[in-house]
Order: sequence, then structure tokens, then C-alpha cells
Amino acid sequence: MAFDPHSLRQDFPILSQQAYDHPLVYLDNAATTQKPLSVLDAIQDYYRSFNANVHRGAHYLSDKATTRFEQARDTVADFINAPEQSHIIWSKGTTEAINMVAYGLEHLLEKGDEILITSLEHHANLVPWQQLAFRTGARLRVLPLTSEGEWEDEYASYFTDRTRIFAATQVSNAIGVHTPLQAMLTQAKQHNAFTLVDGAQAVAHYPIDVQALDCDFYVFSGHKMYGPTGIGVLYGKAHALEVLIPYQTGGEMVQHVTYQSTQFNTLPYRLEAGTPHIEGAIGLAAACKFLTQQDRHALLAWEQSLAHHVYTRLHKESQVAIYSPETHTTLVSLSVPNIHTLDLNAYLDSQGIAVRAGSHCAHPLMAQLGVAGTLRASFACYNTLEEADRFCDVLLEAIDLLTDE
Amino acid sequence: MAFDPHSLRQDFPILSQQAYDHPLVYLDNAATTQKPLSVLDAIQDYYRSFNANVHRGAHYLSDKATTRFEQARDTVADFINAPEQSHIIWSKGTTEAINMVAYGLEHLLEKGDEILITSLEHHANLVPWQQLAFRTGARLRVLPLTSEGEWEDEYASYFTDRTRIFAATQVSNAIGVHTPLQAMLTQAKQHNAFTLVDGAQAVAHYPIDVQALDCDFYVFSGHKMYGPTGIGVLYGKAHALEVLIPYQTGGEMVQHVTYQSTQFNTLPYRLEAGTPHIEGAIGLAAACKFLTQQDRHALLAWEQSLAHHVYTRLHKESQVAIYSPETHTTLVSLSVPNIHTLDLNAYLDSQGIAVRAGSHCAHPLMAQLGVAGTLRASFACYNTLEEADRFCDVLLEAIDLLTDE
Amino acid sequence: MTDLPLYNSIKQQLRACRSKEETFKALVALSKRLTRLTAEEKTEENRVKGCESAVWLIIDNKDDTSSIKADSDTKLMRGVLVAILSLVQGKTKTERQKMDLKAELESLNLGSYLTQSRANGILAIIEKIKK
Amino acid sequence: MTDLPLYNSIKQQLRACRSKEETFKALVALSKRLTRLTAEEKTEENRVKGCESAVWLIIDNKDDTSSIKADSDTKLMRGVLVAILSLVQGKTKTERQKMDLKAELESLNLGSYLTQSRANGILAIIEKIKK
Ligand SMILES: Cc1ncc(COP(=O)(O)O)c(C=O)c1O
Ligand SMILES: Cc1ncc(COP(=O)(O)O)c(C=O)c1O
Repeated sequence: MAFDPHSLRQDFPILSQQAYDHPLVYLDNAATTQKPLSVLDAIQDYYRSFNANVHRGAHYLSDKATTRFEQARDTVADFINAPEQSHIIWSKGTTEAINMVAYGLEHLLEKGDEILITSLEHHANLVPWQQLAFRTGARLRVLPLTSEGEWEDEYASYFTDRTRIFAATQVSNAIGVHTPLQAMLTQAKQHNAFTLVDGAQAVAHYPIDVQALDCDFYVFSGHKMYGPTGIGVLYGKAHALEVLIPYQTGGEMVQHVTYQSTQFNTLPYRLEAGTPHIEGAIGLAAACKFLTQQDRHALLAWEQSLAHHVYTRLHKESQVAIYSPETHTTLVSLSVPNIHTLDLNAYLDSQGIAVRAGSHCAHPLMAQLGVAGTLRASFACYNTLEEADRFCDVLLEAIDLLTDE
Repeated sequence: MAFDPHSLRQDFPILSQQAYDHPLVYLDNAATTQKPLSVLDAIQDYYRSFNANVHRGAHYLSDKATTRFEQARDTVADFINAPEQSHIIWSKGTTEAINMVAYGLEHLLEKGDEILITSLEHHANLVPWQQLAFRTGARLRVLPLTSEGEWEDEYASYFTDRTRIFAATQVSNAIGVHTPLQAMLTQAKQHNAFTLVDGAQAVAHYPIDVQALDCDFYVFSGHKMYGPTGIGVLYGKAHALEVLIPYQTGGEMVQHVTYQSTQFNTLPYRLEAGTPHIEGAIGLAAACKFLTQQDRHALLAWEQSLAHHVYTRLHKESQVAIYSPETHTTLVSLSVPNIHTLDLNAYLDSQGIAVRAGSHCAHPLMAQLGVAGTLRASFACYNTLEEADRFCDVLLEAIDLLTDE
Repeated sequence: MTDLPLYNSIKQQLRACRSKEETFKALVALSKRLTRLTAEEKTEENRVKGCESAVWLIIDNKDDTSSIKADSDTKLMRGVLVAILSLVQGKTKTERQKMDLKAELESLNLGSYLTQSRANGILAIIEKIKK
Repeated sequence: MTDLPLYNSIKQQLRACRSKEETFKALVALSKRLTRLTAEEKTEENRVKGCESAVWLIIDNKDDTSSIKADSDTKLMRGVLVAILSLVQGKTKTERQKMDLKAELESLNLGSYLTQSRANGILAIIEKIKK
């Protein structure tokens, strides 16, 4: 393991604080990551030297802001290998991006059409489709995937000629497993369904190539990949973005307005109503640069090795049930029968360790696993082996404390 | 004029730069304001000391983040005198807030119902209603207001028993005039219409009291009131917010999800899907504090005196047509017959002066005024009398240069 | 319910905690003093909405003193419930309504165990107890 | 169209500008050399979409050299159009298509007059000229 997170941690001053008189151990990275100084600097720099509204103005600051804002779009396009920058639509985050697509495709759905998702989805990639199904009379179907990310032989029956939309996560936020994405996308495309990939849990760890994936839409949040809050991305193929009915209307996204009619702007603007989150776009571009400047394979290998280390240590403990894969994941999701995850979590917290307990916005998946919730330790590039060990040690202490008699 | 903007300018380092070798004169404040150091510090502090996802977690950082995030809601509630913090819904900005309402009320509209707006609206408070009218068969009606912000005697005929929604701006972004808001709201309420006030151009200048206004919804953007981009507010009365169908669905806004049904959360959360713009909320609260720490009456008087000064100087010039009121406004919108505003703007820019030329996202109002666009100089508390004079001087130079023969 | 510790001793105990860890341990210890509800008593109707952990409350109002029973799926919340119950036990409905339960709980030094999202849960419990 | 200045002299003139103000003045001066279109010629069809100012372009392709006329409602864009027209005047369609108009315009040192939103307009003009 050549990779050394200690030097990288210099970029994340937040990590060197005490929490309840213990060194902070931040293992809640799947919820949101911390931000490197380069992202903070990009935000400061924007407000200190070229803040202005974009596109509409023609003056020194607004020219600068517009140029940097559109360069940010280029940077993000490169980051996921999108063919053109106009295929990058800014959104508030993954959730808004999925809602934009669910709303935008509504006009193409008919009663009896099918929307297919998987059983590993976050609520963000479930509720918008369910509500769309309610509104249109379409049917929401759920492709059952095992918690190993495998599907049953009869999967083919889920993809039908009525499948108009297929939406799946790349990586499960709750248990860290990868879905069989490429195979599912192939099926979906054979049935001419629109395809959407929820990359919220993937972008921080895996190099993304939307052209290789060949999906119609790819969505993710900035705050989960070292970027600011309030910004995310809807990538789409040109034809897919063009069929979307604009979800929001107002300034920026129009070409000409009369009281009788409105002529919408071209892509990407027609899907971006109102003053955009300029700072967020610039901060997200800085986060992309932060990642591309690293040896991403080394980062990923490191994150996976930490998860694997925890897996190996806890797998030996008979009380602990682990729901995450042994390898190829960056998080460990577990529960301890007869001990509530919130109680475990509280003790870990009292020792300065930040993990997440609960249903991880995936109620149906929890039902599938037969648990009310799990405890999830999720790793980022700045985590250390000592932190992984400390999590294991304190978890075992907590189990001791909370076991009756 | 006891107020001295020079000491306030210390808080805005961006203002002391050169643009094309001239001192920057930033008079594009109605598009977006600059941010005081206290807002930048709040953002830095968030990312450097307590960044975490809110609500879902239970650990040191997420407790801190959640507390500060909800305190920000309190601060904003106080800022506009909302009775309870749960009446404050975070949005991306004014545009998204209006779309949230337009979408959320759709289920209450029937063919033949009427949506009433005024003739002074920004596209953000026009296109969402127009599209809602298209979708529901409702009729979009436009209350004609003069460019002095007065209405004709027959206004009463515009408010009917079919008026379900009345939406009006408090202050026109294009010409700076105030609408006769209180009188219009009274009419609208007599007809039991839902009322929405677009406060985008008001919040930076005027103390707002939503209880005194007694409107159902009040919306504004952070970036126009010294706050960050990507954050804005939808205020609503409890009953009004409760009838809104959630515009976006996903995590955070649900209580329980199965594949068959979803139970939404209580206010404010049911209208806030996904990870919020935490940094933005905290930055906006810092902007509210920046404003409440000032003598707001002195600030307003100063801003109005600058606009009045420009009005008085340019009113004397026979070539200049001014569309803004002589007093009680913080901006001056003008045009020069036979000279294109973009040409004027370009010369001003070459001298370091940032104003805005164009239609100000208000095509129908431009048609009403009979111009293609105007040149708008809009003031903020940090602008100086010298800047106002320099704008006038350079404008007159530009007119000279651009007058044929 | 008869074997609930005295509220004042609970208060002393909790206020003596010097760290989050000590409070945790004190609450876990307290949780053992709760008489658990039966599965039949844990109905949807008895459930308190808005808590992160599942909480059930059964109030049987009598003229002199009411009987209140409660349970939760987490030990920590059971510890908090013991504190709440010991505070309101033996009180009539009117007496309960006069108490400032929120201020009382805040004085227990529970710190982040009473933060925002969870505080909402506690507030829901207090509301239900006052009804 | 016959009295358009030579492209090379325009280029020299614009590249000599040392400030945004000088470029502004040079473009305004150039704008005077444009033969304006008549009101009838300024049709929706001839309008170039995507420019901040209104721009009209009329291309009459002939076998030897094409005739191109253009106009705008802003002086600055008329100045830019004079530069573009002087560059492509007397050229056939095939010759025009071979030219790297974008690179040529960028070499004129127009700076922020060719920025993002306006550059999109210029690109639309170039596209139309190449068609
Ligand atoms: C009156 C008015 N309404 C709405 C808006 C839209 O605000 P935003 O672009 O921040 O959503 C603006 C600003 O452009 C405005 O001035
Ligand atoms: C897989 C997945 N999808 C969607 C989301 C929603 O992302 P956001 O809350 O940033 O909109 C998340 C994060 O919570 C996630 O992990």
C-alpha cells in the first residue's frame, strides 16, 4: 500500500479536530465528504474577485464569472467523459436531477407503461418514479437484486416492451454493493427504454465514463465528491435532454416571452431556470480537479483496503452481521442482532467516531434485508488505517456495553 | 447624509479592484450583490469546522451542522418576521420558489380559473404561471400597471371569483418602481385567491414583514441580498404550505416509503427533498445578520439618494429617457433614443463601470414601455456618490461618442 | 412502574456526568429500570410520531394520579423515558400540564442526546404527556 | 460592399488597440463602413439566432464569388461584421468553407467583445457564413 493518506489530510483541516475530547474519526463519507482547501479557495476566490450574475450581463466581472462558470461545465464534462459541455445540466443535487427527468419524461408515459428500478435504490431514485407512476397510470416495477448485487435468472421478464424508463443506482449507498449495471443497461436498451444511472455513490470513488456506460442520463451530487452543497449534475445525451419538458421555468431558460407564449432557450440553458448556483459550479469544478490530480486508482485501492480491513476484522465476530461485500466496496454496513444501531451509534459518537445508523433512505431495501437499519462506516481517501481500527475497537466495546447481562 | 459607505466597503474586498485599468464601479446590484466578509467567513467556518449532512445523522459534526442549519432557518424567519421557522422552506432561489408554488397548487386549478399577475413581472413570476395555465386550462390574466406603478380605475374587473392565484412583484427589477402591493393583496384576498409576493428586488433594501403583508407566499433569493448563490426562500402560511403538493420527492422529505406508497414528512421537510444547500442556508443567515446589524433606514436612504442623484443629473439631459421613478427607488433605468443600450453598456464597461443593458428578463414590460431594452444602474449600500457621478459622466461621454455626426 | 428511581436522584446522577460517554453509560444503566411494554401494547396508536427511535406511550388518566407507561426500541431512549416517567409519576393530568417538562429535561445535561432531530422527538413525547 | 476596408488594414488597426476603450472606438469607426440593410431585408429568416444584439445575414451564392450582406442593431456588432465581411468578400462558398474564420477572428484581439455569451453569437454567424 504505497498510498499515504496523511499528507492528503493537510488539505482537510476539519479532520484534525477533537470531538467530545477524542480525535474526530469521520467515517460518514457516503452521506457527505469533507472538502479540500482547493475547493474552499475556489469559493473564496469567486466571491473575492469575480462574483457577478452570469450570461445576462456584459461587464468585466460578469464576463469573468460567465467564462469561469462555463469552464466549470467543461471540467465536469471532462470528468465524466461527456462528449459536449452542453450535455451537462446543473442541478441542486442527485435528487433534483432525478426529479427533473421524472417530470420531464411525464409527457411520454401512458397508462400501462412500466418504470423499472432495482431493489437497491435510495429513496431519491424511487419516490420520484413512484409518484410519476401515480400521476400517469404507469406501473412501477422493481427488479429484485440480491444484497450481493446479483439478479435472479428470471430478470429478463422484468424488461418488457412496455418498459419506458429504467433507473438504477451504480453503487448502493446502504450496503456498498455494485449493481450489474452494464448488463441491465443492455437489457433496457434492447427494449428502447430511457436509462438513468444514479451515480451519487460512485463519482467520489470510480472514474466515470458516461459514453462507455452509454446511458441516457447520469446524475450525481457535488457534496458527495468533495464539492460544495447545493450543486449536482444531470448529464444527458442530446436527444434525451431535448425531449425533457423543462421542469422549472423563468429567467435564463427562455429566448422570448409574451403573455401568450414562451420560446425556450437551447441546451443546456433551457433546463436551467433562474440564477444558477455559480459558486457551487465553480466549487464542483475544483473538486473534479482535486480528484483528477490524484492517482485515482491508488485512492480507490486505499479506500477499498480500509473497508476490506474492517470487513475482515468484524467478520470474525459472531455477533456482527455484515451486509456489504467482502471486497470491491468502500463501506461496511452491519448490524448486531438484539442491539439497536442507534445505541451503537451513540457510543461510537461519544468516542468521536462519526458513522451513520439507520435506514439510509432505503426503507424497502431494509425490509428486504430484514432489518430496521444498519450501521454504516464509509471511507474516503483521507481516512487512515488507524481510524479503521479505532472504529472496530470501539464498536466491539459498544457491543460489550450494550449486551444484556 | 450621515451614512458613510466607505467604512462598509472594507467588508467587500472585491470592490477595490481595477477593471480594464479603471477602478471597478459595480452598479449591477439588482442582478446580484457582492458578499460581505462575514458571509464568506460563515461559509469557510462551515466547511472548516462542522460540515456534515443534516438531520439524518447522529454524530458530533452532524449535530452541529443540523443545529446551525435550523438556526439559519430561525434567523431567516426573524428577518422577514415569519411566525414560525417551519414556514421557511429553502429553495434554490426566487425562480425555484415560484415554480414550487405553481406546481404545488396545480391540483386545485380547473379550466376557466384565473391566475392574475401584473404587467411589471420578471419572467420568473410570469412563465411558471403561464405554463401552469397551459397545463390546467386556467387563464393567465395580466393586471396592467403603469410604469409609475399605478393601476387603472378598472382594476377591480381583473379580480374575479375565478381568480385562484394572484402573484405580484413588490418592486420591479427592470424599472425599480413599487407595485401597489397592499391594495392589490386586499383585492385578491376578498376573492379568496392564493397570494404570492415576489420579493427578489425588495429584501436587500426594505425591511420585510410577511405578517403585515399578510400574503400566502413570499419568495426571494439569497444572492440578491448579500448572500450566497444557490439559496433562496419560500415563505408560506401554514395552511398554504400544507396544500402544496411536493414538487420534488426523494430523501429527507419522506417519513416512510414502500414500493406501493410514500408517507410524506411534516413541514418544512416535506417540501425539501434531498440533501439541502447547507452552506447556502448558513451563508444566507449570515447575510441576514449583516443587514440587521446595520441601520437599515440609513442604508435605504443612502441607496435612494444615490438613485435620486443620478435621476436628477440625467433628467436634465434631453436625450435621456428615464423609466424609473424620481424618488423612492434604488435604481435608474433609462434609454437613449437611436443609441443601442448594448453600445452604451460596452463603453461604460470599457471604463470599469458595471451596469446592465437589455430586457432584464421582462420582455412584456419592455413591449409595454416601447423599448427593446434599457440600461439599468442599480445601487447597493456600498456604492458611493463618486460612483454615481462617474456613471453619469461616462454615460454622457458614451452618448457623445455614439451619436452619429 | 413502582420501582422507578426517584427523579431527584436521576437528576443528580445525570448532571454529574462529565462526558458524553458518562451520560451514555448512565442512560444505559437507567434504561434497565423501565418496565417494558408487551408486544400487544406497542400499537401504531400508542406510537409517538417524530422520534428517531420508536417510542410508545400509554397514558391512563385517572382522577387522582394517572398511570403512564412507555417503551422504546433503543436503550438510550428507554433511559430518557425513565427520567421522564419518574418526573411525572404520581401526578394528575392537571399537575402534569402545569410542569415545564421541557425546561426540566434540558436541565438534565443530556447535551447532544437532545439535539435538533431528536429534540423534536422529545418534544412530541412531552406534548403527548401533557394531553 | 465595394467600399469595405481591406481586411489586413482592419486587422492591423484592431491588433494595435491597447485597451478596451480603444477597441471600442475602433469598432465604432469600422461600423460606419457598413452598407446597411433595408427594413425589408431584415426578415426573421435572415436573422441569426443566438446573438445578444440583432444580426441579419444575407448570402447570395454565385459560382465565382458570392455576395454577402449583413447588418446589426448595435454599432459594435456592425464593426465586427465589417471585419468579417472584409475577410470573406470576393470568396466563393468553397473558399469560405476552407477558412478558419473562428481562429482569424480570435486573432483580432477583440477580447471581451468575443466572450462566452457573445461568442456564441459570433459562432452562429460563422456557421451561417459557411453554409
Ligand atoms: C423581481 C425578480 N423576480 C425574480 C427574479 C429571479 O431570481 P433568481 O434568478 O435568483 O431565481 C429576479 C432576479 O433576476 C427578480 O429581479
Ligand atoms: C445512491 C444515492 N442516490 C441519491 C442520493 C441523494 O443525493 P442528494 O441528497 O445529494 O440529492 C444519495 C445520497 O443521499 C445516494 O446515496
